[in-house]
Amino acid sequence: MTTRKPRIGVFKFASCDGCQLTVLDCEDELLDLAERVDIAYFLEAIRRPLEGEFDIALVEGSVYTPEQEEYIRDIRQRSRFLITLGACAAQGGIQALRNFTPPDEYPRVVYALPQYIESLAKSRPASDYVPVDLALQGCPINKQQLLRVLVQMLLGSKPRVPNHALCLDCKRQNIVCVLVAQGKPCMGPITTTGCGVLCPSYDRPCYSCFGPAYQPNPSSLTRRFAHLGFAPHEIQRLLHGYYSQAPEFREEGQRYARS
Amino acid sequence: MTPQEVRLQPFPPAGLPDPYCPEPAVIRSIETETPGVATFRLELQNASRQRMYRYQPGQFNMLFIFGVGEVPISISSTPGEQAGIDHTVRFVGTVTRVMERLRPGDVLGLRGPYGTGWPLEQARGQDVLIVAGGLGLAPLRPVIQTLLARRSQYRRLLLLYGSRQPMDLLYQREYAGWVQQGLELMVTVDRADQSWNGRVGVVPALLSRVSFDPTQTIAFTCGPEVMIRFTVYELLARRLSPERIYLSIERNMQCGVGLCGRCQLGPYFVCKDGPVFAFNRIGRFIRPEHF
Amino acid sequence: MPMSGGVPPIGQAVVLNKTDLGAIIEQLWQAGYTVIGPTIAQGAIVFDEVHRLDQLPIGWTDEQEGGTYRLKRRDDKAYFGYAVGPHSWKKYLFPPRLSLFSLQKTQDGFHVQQNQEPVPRYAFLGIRSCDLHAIEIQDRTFLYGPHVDSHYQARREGVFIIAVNCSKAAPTCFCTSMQTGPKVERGFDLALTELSESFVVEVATPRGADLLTGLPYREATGEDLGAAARVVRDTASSMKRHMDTYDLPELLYNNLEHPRWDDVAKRCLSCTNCTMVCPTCFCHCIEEVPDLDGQRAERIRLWDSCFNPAHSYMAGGMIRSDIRARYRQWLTHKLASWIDQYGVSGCVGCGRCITWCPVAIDITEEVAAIRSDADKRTKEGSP
Amino acid sequence: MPDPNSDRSSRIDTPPHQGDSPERIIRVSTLARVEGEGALTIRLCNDRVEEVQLRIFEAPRYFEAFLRGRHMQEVPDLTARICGICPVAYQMSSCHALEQLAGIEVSGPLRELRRLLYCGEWIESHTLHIYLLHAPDFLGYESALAMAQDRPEYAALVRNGLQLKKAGNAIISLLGGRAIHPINVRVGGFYHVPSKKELKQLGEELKGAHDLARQTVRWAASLDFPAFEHDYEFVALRHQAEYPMNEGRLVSSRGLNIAMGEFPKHFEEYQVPYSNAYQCRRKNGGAYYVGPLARWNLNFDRVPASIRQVADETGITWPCRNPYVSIIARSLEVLYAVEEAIRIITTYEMPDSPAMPYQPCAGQGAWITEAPRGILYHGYETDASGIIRQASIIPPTSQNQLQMEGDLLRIAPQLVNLSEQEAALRAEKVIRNYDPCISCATHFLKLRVERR
Repeated sequence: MTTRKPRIGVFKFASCDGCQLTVLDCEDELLDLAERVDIAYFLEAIRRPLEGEFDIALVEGSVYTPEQEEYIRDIRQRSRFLITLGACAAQGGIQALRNFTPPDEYPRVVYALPQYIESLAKSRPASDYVPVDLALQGCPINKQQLLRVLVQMLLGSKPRVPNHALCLDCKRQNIVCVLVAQGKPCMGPITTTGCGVLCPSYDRPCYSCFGPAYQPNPSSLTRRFAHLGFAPHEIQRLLHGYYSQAPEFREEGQRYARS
Repeated sequence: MTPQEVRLQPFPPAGLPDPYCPEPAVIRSIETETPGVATFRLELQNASRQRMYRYQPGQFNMLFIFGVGEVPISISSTPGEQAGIDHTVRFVGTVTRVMERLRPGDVLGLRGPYGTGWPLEQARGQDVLIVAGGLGLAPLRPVIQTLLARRSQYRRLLLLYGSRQPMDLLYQREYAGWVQQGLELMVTVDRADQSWNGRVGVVPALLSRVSFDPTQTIAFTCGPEVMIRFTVYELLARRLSPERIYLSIERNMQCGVGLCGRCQLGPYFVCKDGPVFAFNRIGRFIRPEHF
Repeated sequence: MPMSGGVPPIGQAVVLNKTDLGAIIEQLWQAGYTVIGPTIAQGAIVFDEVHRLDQLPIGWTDEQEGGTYRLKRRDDKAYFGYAVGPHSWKKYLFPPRLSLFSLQKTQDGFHVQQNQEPVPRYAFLGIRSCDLHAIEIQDRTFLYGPHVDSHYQARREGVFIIAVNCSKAAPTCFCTSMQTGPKVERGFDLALTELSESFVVEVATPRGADLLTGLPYREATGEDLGAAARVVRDTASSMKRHMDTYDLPELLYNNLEHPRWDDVAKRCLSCTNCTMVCPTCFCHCIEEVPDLDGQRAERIRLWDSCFNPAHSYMAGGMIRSDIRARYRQWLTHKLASWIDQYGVSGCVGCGRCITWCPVAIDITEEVAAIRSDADKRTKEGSP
Repeated sequence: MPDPNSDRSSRIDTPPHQGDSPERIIRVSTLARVEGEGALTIRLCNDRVEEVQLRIFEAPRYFEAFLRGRHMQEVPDLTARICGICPVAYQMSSCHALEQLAGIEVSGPLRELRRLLYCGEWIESHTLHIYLLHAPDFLGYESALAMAQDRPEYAALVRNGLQLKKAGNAIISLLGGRAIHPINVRVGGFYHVPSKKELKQLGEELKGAHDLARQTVRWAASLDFPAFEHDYEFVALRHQAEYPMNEGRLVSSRGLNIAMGEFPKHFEEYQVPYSNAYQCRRKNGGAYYVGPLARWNLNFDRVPASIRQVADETGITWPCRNPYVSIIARSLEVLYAVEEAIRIITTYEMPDSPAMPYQPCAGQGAWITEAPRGILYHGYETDASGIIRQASIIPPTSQNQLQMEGDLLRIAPQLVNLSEQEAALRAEKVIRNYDPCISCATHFLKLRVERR
C-alpha cells in the first residue's frame, strides 16, 4: 500500500456550499481525517493556491458558467479519482429547473439589465463534460456516506454506494409507510437511499432530494398519486424538484406538465 | 381438542458458534497465474485448526479482507496434497481488488469450507469429461489432480478448456504433467495472437471434436454461465443423460451457509445445495434467463 | 364453579375478565420478560413495548385494502378488534439491523469480539395464528438447517407467547387459503379469544398456567367455548380474499415465462415493501463497517430483499437485472421453491404484502391471473 | 487586465510591472475561507487608490425566478438551498413571510422551537466562522487544519471549536432532521415535533457547549485587533423583550425605527450602469452594516446580565465600531444562543399539533429575520391557490457589500507600503470580518469601481 497520504481537493461550482460544508461538519472526524489524507485544496477552509495533482477530487456544484466548463476539465486532468458531491454536480441541482425555460426568461425575471449576466443556458452535471468515477447523491450529501467512501478508498477498495429504493431502509427502521397509512405522496419507492430516511421518520413524505433509485418505476408511482387525488401539476412538481434532470424524473414530469 | 405446545423439533442448543465469524489465515505464497489472476496459498493461523481443516474438490471458502468484506472463492488445491489451501482469484471485485495488494505473510480471514463437491465416487469406472472456461478451471483443478492421482480407477480423462486469449489460460505450467499422467487435453481460445498456434473458438465447440460413450461418461463443467449453457445443450444433444452432467454454478454467496438467501436458484441455495449440481436437478431453473 | 387462585389445568380453557390482562402484562415484566404488544404509533397499530393496558389499541381498528391502511375508531371497546398491522414479529427475533460482532486489527491479524449485549427475553402479546405460523416457518430457516443462526436462536428460545384468535379479518387476509388461521393451533403458552366482556383463555403450557395463578378466572362453560368458536368461525367465513394453492409450485415453475410477469413488472416499484412487511421473508445482507482509522470494523446484518437489485449482484453484473425477474423470484420463492426448501409454503396469508404495496399489487390476483390463463391455455390445447 | 475569472487559482499574485508605469495591482483571484466564490482587485496608482473591485463570480442560480409557479408549502425547502451554511435563516424568513401572507401567527411551543432551531444555526454558523475561517487570520495560518497540525494547543482549540459547532448541528439535526437543509420546517410550524425526552437529551449535550462558548468569548477577547474604526450605520432587528431572531422592528444606530414591512420604503436594491450587481443601500444612498456586530451593538441590553458581564470582561467598550471585533460579537452571540437553547429546552411543553393549519390564498407577505450574517428579507406574492407569483430575497451579504467595499477603500492607503502578498492578505481579512456568504447572494454580483 502507498505510504504517501492521498492528496484530496475540494472544488466548488454552482452550488449552495452545503455539500462541501459536509466535510467541515465531520466535527468528530475532521482532524483525524486531515492526518490520514492531505487536504491540499479546499477554498472554503484553506487559503492555499491550486496546484499539482489530486488522488481524489471532490466536486460540488453544477456547471453553469463558461469558465466552469474549462474548470471542470482542468480538475479532471489533475485528478485520479473524481467524485461528485450532491444533486448539483450529479444532475444539475435545483437551479437546473431553468433548463425547462427559454434561456433569456430567468435573467429577465431577476435582473433589470439581464444582458450583463454570464451564465450558460443550462445548469449541467459534471458528467456532461468529463468522466466521473463516483457520484454521491443528495441535496445535500450524507456525511456518513462521504466518510464511508473515503474510508473504503483508504482501505484500497473500490467504493460503492447503495442505490436501492428508500423504502428498504425505511422499513429497516420500522417506519410505517406514510403513503399507504396516510395517503401522502411519498417519493420513497423511486428515490435512492442515502439520506437515512429523514422525511418519513419526521412524518412527512419523501420529496426525493437524493434522486432516482436504480431502475425506478415512476409511471407506476405517479399513477398511484393521481389515483389518490393529486393533480397533474402537483405530481409534476414532485418530479421536477431537486433531481429534475435525472432522465426518469424529467420525462415523467414532462408527461404531467403536458396533461 | 387439546392445544399443546408443538414444535417441529427441539431447539438446537444455545451458544453455537456464530456462522459468520472468520478466522485469521496467513498468506503463505502468491503465484501470479495470468494477468489479473493469482493463486493465494493460505493457512489458518491457528495450527491445530489448520491440521483439522478438511475439504472436498469443488467446495469454496469465504475470504475476508479487514474493513472491506468477504468474497466466496472456490478452493483450487487438492485435499491432502499440500499444507495450505489454494484460491485462484481474479482481481475484479470490491474485495479482490484489495487482495491484489497483499503480500505473503499478510493475514486475511477465512471461513469454510462450504458447499458440495464434485461426485468423484460416482465417476469411478467412467470416462470423465471435464469442460472448463476461463477461471472455471480453478474448482476443477483439484478434480484433475485427484483423478490423475488415482488414474487407474477411471477410464478416459478428457479436459476441454478455453479462455478468451492465450495469456488467460490458467495453470499452463501444469498441462504437460497432466498429459503425461494420462489426461487428454484440448485447449482453445476465443481470440488468438501471434504466439498461438492452437485451436481458436469457443469451448463448447470443442465437444464436436471429441467422441464419447454417453452410457459410460460423466461430465463436469464450470465457467461463464453462457458457456455452461451451451456445453450442457451440446452434451444433452449427444445423448448424455442429465444426471451424468454436473455443473458448478456461480452466485453471489454472502453468508455461505444457506441463511442469507442471496444465492438462490429456484429451490436451491447455491452455497449449501451447490455449487456443484447435477443437471437433472437444476436444469429447469437455469433455462429462464435472469432467474 | 370458580377456580380462582389455583393453578389452572393445562389443556383447558378458562374465562378471565378483560381488564385482568393488565395483571398478566405486569407479571410478565416482573418475571423478566420484555412484553411486546400492539400499540398505536405513526397512524397504525404497531408492535412495541407494552407496560400497561391503556397502551393497547382498545377501541381501535384498521381498514385495509390493497395499498391502503387507515386507523379507525371502533364503536366498542375491543382490545384486539383489528387485523394485522405493518409490523411483524420478525423484527424482534430477526432484527432489521443487528451488530453481529466487531473485529479489531492486531499485530498478527485480527481479533473477533462477539457482541456482548444481552438479548432480551420476549413475551409476545396478541400474536395471531398467521404470525405464529410465520415464526415456525422462520424457525425452519434459521434453526433447522445444517447451520444454525445463533443470533436468531438466542432470541427465539424461551419467547413467551400469548396468542389471540382473530375476531376480524381484513379484506386483505387470506389465511384460510393457506391453512394458517384464523384459529391458533399450536406454539403458544396462552391463547385468548375475545368476547364482549371477557377472554376465553386456552392454557397450553405450565408457564402459561403459572401466569394465571392468583387471578380471578373461572372455568369455561360450554356456552363460553361455543361463543369463542363462533368468533373464529365468523372470522373465517368473512374472509374475502382467497388463493387457490392447488399444485401451485408446478403451476409457477411451468409458467416462468408467462406474460403476466411482464404485466406486473410495469406496476411493481421493486421498492421492497412487500418483503419487508412479510413475516417470513428472511433474506439479509452482511455489511462491514470500518472505523475511520481502519483499525476496527463492525459486522452488521441487515434485512435485505430480492427486490434490491444489489441482492443478486456479482462482480460482472446482476443476475436478476430487471423488475420482472425480481418479482418472479419473490413470488415463485414464496409460493413454490419455499416448499422445496422447507416443506411448507412461505406465505401465511396475512395479506401484509397486499396492504403495504404502495401500488396495491395483490399476490392472490397475480397467482389467479397466471392460473386462469394457464388453465385457459391448457383447455385450448396449447402447452 | 486579464479577467480574474479565467484564473481559477487562489494564487495571490502580482502581475509584472509594465515598464516604469507607477501602477500596481493587488489581486486575490479567489477569496479563501468565505462561503462561495469571489475575487478582489485593488488598483493603486502613485500610491493612490485607483480602483477597488470586489467581484463575486458565484454563478447565478435564479431562485427568485424558479420560485414562481411553485406552491407556497414548497418554499421553505427550496429557499434553504440558497445557502448550505445558513439554510435555517432562509426557511425562517420564508415561513414568516408566507404566514403573514396567509394570516396566521405561530406562537407558543412552536415559536419556541423555531427560536431553538435558529439558536442551533447561530451556534453552528458562527462557530464555523470563528474557529475555521476567522481564527487563522488572527493566528497567521492558511487554515484551522494547519493550526491544529502545527501546535498542540491550537489542535485543542480547533477541537473545542468543532465540538461547539457540533452542539449547534445537534440542535438543527434533532429539530430539522439534518444539519444542512433541514427537512422538518414548514409554513405553520413543523412536520414533527420532538418529545420532552428527546429535548432533555439534547439539553445534556448542550451543557458542555456552554463551557466551550464561555471559553470562546475569552479566547476571542485575547486576540489582537487592528485599530480600525468607522462610524457605520448598524442595522438590525430589535424586539421588545428578546435578543432578536425571528421578530422585531428594524432599527439602526442612526435612529431608524420601522416595522419590518417598511423595509422597501427605506432601503433599495439597485443596479448600476457599469455593473450587473444588485446592491442594497439606504434610500439616502448610504451604506449600512448588518450582522453580529450590528445586532450586538443595538441589542446587548436584551441578553441576560450574566452575558452582559462576560461582554464587559472582554475589555471592549460597547457599542463597538471596529469590524475586526465582530469575532467577539459573534462569540457572545454563540454564548447567548447556547443559554437561550438551554432555556427553551428546559421550559418546553410539547404542542398539541406540529403545525398551525392555513389556507393557501392570494396575497402578499414580507418578513425579515436575523440570519447569522445579518438581516434577511423575503417578500412573496401568491395567487389564490397558493402558487408563488413573485419572490424577492435580499440576503445579508448583498446588504453588507457596499460596506465591505467602503472598508477596502478605507484600508487601501495602509496597503501602499506593503508587499503584494501582505497587502492582499490584509485586504482579504477586511472582507472576512463580515463572514460573507457569497453563495447566499442570489443575485449575480459584479462590482467595479471605475477609474476616475
